[in-house]
Amino acid sequence: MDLISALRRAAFTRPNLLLVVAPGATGPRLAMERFTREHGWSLADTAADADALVEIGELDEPLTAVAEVLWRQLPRPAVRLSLGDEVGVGEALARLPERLRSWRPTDEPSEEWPEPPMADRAPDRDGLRLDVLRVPLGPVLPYWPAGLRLVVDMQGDVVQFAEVELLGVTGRTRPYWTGETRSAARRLDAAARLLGVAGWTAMSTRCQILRDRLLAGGTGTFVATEVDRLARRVRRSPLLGAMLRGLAPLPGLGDAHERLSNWLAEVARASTADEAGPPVAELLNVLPDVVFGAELSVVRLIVASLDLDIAEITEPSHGGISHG
Amino acid sequence: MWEVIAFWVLAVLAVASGIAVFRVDSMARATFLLLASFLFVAGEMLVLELHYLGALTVLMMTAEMAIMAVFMIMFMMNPAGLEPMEMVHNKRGALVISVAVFVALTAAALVVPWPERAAPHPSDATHQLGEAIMRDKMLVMMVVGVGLFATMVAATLLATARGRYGEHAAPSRPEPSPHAHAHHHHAGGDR
Amino acid sequence: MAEPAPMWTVLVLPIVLGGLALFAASLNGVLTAVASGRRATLAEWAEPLRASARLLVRQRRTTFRADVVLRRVGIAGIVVAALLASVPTPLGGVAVADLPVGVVWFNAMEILLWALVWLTGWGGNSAFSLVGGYRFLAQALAYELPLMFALTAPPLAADSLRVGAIVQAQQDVWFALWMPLAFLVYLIGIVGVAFWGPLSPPAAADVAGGVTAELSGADRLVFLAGRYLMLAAGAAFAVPLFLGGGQGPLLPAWLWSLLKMAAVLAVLVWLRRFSLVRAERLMSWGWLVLLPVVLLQVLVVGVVVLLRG
Amino acid sequence: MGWYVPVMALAALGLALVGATYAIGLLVTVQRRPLVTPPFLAGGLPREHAVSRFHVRWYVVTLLFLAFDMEMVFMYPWAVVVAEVGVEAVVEMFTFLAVLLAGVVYVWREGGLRWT
Repeated sequence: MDLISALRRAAFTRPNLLLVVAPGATGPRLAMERFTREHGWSLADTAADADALVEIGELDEPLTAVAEVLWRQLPRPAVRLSLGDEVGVGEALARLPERLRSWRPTDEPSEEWPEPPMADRAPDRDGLRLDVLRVPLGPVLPYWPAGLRLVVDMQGDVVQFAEVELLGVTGRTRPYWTGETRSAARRLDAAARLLGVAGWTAMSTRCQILRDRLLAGGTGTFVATEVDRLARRVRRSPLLGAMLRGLAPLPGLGDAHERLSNWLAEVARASTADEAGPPVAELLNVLPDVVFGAELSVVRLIVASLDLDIAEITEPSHGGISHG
Repeated sequence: MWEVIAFWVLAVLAVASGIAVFRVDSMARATFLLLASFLFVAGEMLVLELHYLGALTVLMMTAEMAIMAVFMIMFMMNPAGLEPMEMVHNKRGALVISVAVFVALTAAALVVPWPERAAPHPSDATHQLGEAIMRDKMLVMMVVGVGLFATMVAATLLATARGRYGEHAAPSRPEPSPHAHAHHHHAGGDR
Repeated sequence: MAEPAPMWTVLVLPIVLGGLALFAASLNGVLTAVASGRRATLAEWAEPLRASARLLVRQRRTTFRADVVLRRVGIAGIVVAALLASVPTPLGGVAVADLPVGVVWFNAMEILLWALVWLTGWGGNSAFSLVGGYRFLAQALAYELPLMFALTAPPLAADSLRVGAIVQAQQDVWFALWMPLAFLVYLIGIVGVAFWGPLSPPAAADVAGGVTAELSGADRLVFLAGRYLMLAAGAAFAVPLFLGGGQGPLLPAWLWSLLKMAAVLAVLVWLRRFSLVRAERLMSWGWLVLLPVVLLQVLVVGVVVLLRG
Repeated sequence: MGWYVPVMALAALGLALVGATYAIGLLVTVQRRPLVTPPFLAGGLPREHAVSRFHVRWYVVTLLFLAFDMEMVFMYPWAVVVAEVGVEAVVEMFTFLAVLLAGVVYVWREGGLRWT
């Protein structure tokens, strides 16, 4: 029995976390990413691999519903916690392993879930009528913008229709990325996400580290030279080029590869334009058209390459925009 | 002794999983039961020391059944068998025909007076096979090569709608959200 | 012709292959730690053991109307396929069975993953894991033929499909030195078989872990172990095929084999530092670059064999 | 048959190891009853069962693969007799392969390797 309890103790020294992030709650998210990175914890890709559901920022009703669904999908033992601001993050997380260890099974009844029907069909690009899956991308996916849900219709892994839903925008939502330092950090955050989706995790982590240094008031020149090195490696990688070139070219913004290069170049030059590119509402408007006919992995790359900060949409009336 | 036991166990498993192909509702299960049947047959070949043919059967059949599963699931209704449905049409007729064929083939295999082996067991059957392909069966191989080329070209011609003219030859984008209503009635027209 | 080795080799194989797989997982953990700015402590090297304990302790999970049978066949099958693929791989001079068609046997066992990975993805009745399973097949269509042709190059030079004979044919010079393209394409193929590094889209984060999206507890542990075992089996088979097997000065042959296997495996693990390859690009590269390149290599080997003979 | 006795023993051992992992899991887990849940959909619930007709766009490549794959039937036996048969073996095989490669080029020109 001692062996078993030792095993259970060791099991939860490094929990995996699944995050539900409210738009604009970027401060606590960054604090949390930093904590997990420094302590060797991981962010889970899926509910099946998560020990804890972490709600970050103030969740409105739709986001709370999302958290409810996910909470019931986490295998046990599981812990749920919510983080309001960056101050208490380290403390709350440090208590997590102990909370997981002291978890005891309760006699909760088996969950009742509604049974969905079989898929229905829709016309296809090749002139056939084929089964369609309606799949929500977001709000809880790795490297996904907070508060965005892109509902797509897929035939196979090709997207045939997409519509945007926004979650978590309330009257109190404020954009986080304001001011010069944060604007620069924002570029690195976006680069980290795009590189993460592209599967270059080491480089993605590097961007996060530099982002956190910048925000912590790191000396500009050091970060700038580091970013410059990173930018050159990113630009020269043929594999990444093959992955990103030609994706979602937009007037004035270039394709996904150019956007990534530009973000990094801006930080390296330490000259981030405060108003970068078109407002997020405009990008969300074109998003369904841009992803039409794309394969799922391409859709993920396109979304990450647009650096969508939903918190910039401050009127909650936008909550239901959708496009055909 | 052990050879005989292994032979019979594999034989029974091969036939049993072959029958099971027709007893399941799910296309995925049916396809991979068929693969299981082929793998047991490959096992038979290995028991008979036909090393190359045995390994080759695994090699070919696995890839082919995986591809077959792709096609079965792409085109057949209800591929996971989640809704009860009848897989076989004209059940009685099919049963009679398949049993008759099975009996006929088995009878033929048992009744035909197979010739005694004249030559000694080859030390390396693979080597022998290579010699055959490269020497007196060369013509066969060349014909197969041209046949495969024809297959590639014909299959591509039949299967691609767009061809080299790219997007211009492709059917245009379907009307947005034609299924916003379709989602409510989930029994399709031809179910 | 050689006889099957004694039965104790059957017990040794899982230990050696398991050890290599654990080494791969540890190295992967340490690389992650270093990239995150942490130090490569002993705890980081032991991380896979702790992660395994975590998975064993956690509750298992099954999705609504999942095809549990098929999913379980897929998960368990990968472990078995990886072990069986290593049957002809010699450690020093001893393999579990130096089969007369050892190279074809390896090929037949690694191709089982076509079925097994897809079944794991299909069994979950989940959109993301389904997409992961299909991605594996799409990739396999691109790398499998080049891999098969790469596998024929060493037998062509050794006049035999038996792995023992292939090792012997490398007494003067390793095949990796004069058929480098076949070696390279073989390694790319193995990365594909184990859906690792640049070829890991079937289990990538962009689809919430793809085939692994619904796995937790022991299911997830067995699946991930199978993937590392397959990577290890591929790395190990490269040693008799291209790197002269157990040949080397001073050290005993089995130790040379082990060192070479670990070295190849380390290179494969290190490939995680590259970004992913999109399936569509891989399809073009596989058919228009890898395939002609490896065929050219086989032609060169064929000509050398003729000149030599 | 003698060759495959250790092979079968190894397969059995592999299955036993997998079984042992599950057994240990049962022993040490904090919750034996598996969780039954809808699939993970980024926080949403499924609108339909995922196991529907999955439309792959690379079906043309499967046909190409099947045709080319047949070639492997000849390739392995060929590899072991080249030294013996001589020049004609190499010439014949690579003529054969050239024909097949022409097929690949044709499929590529027809756009069969793209799917979006």
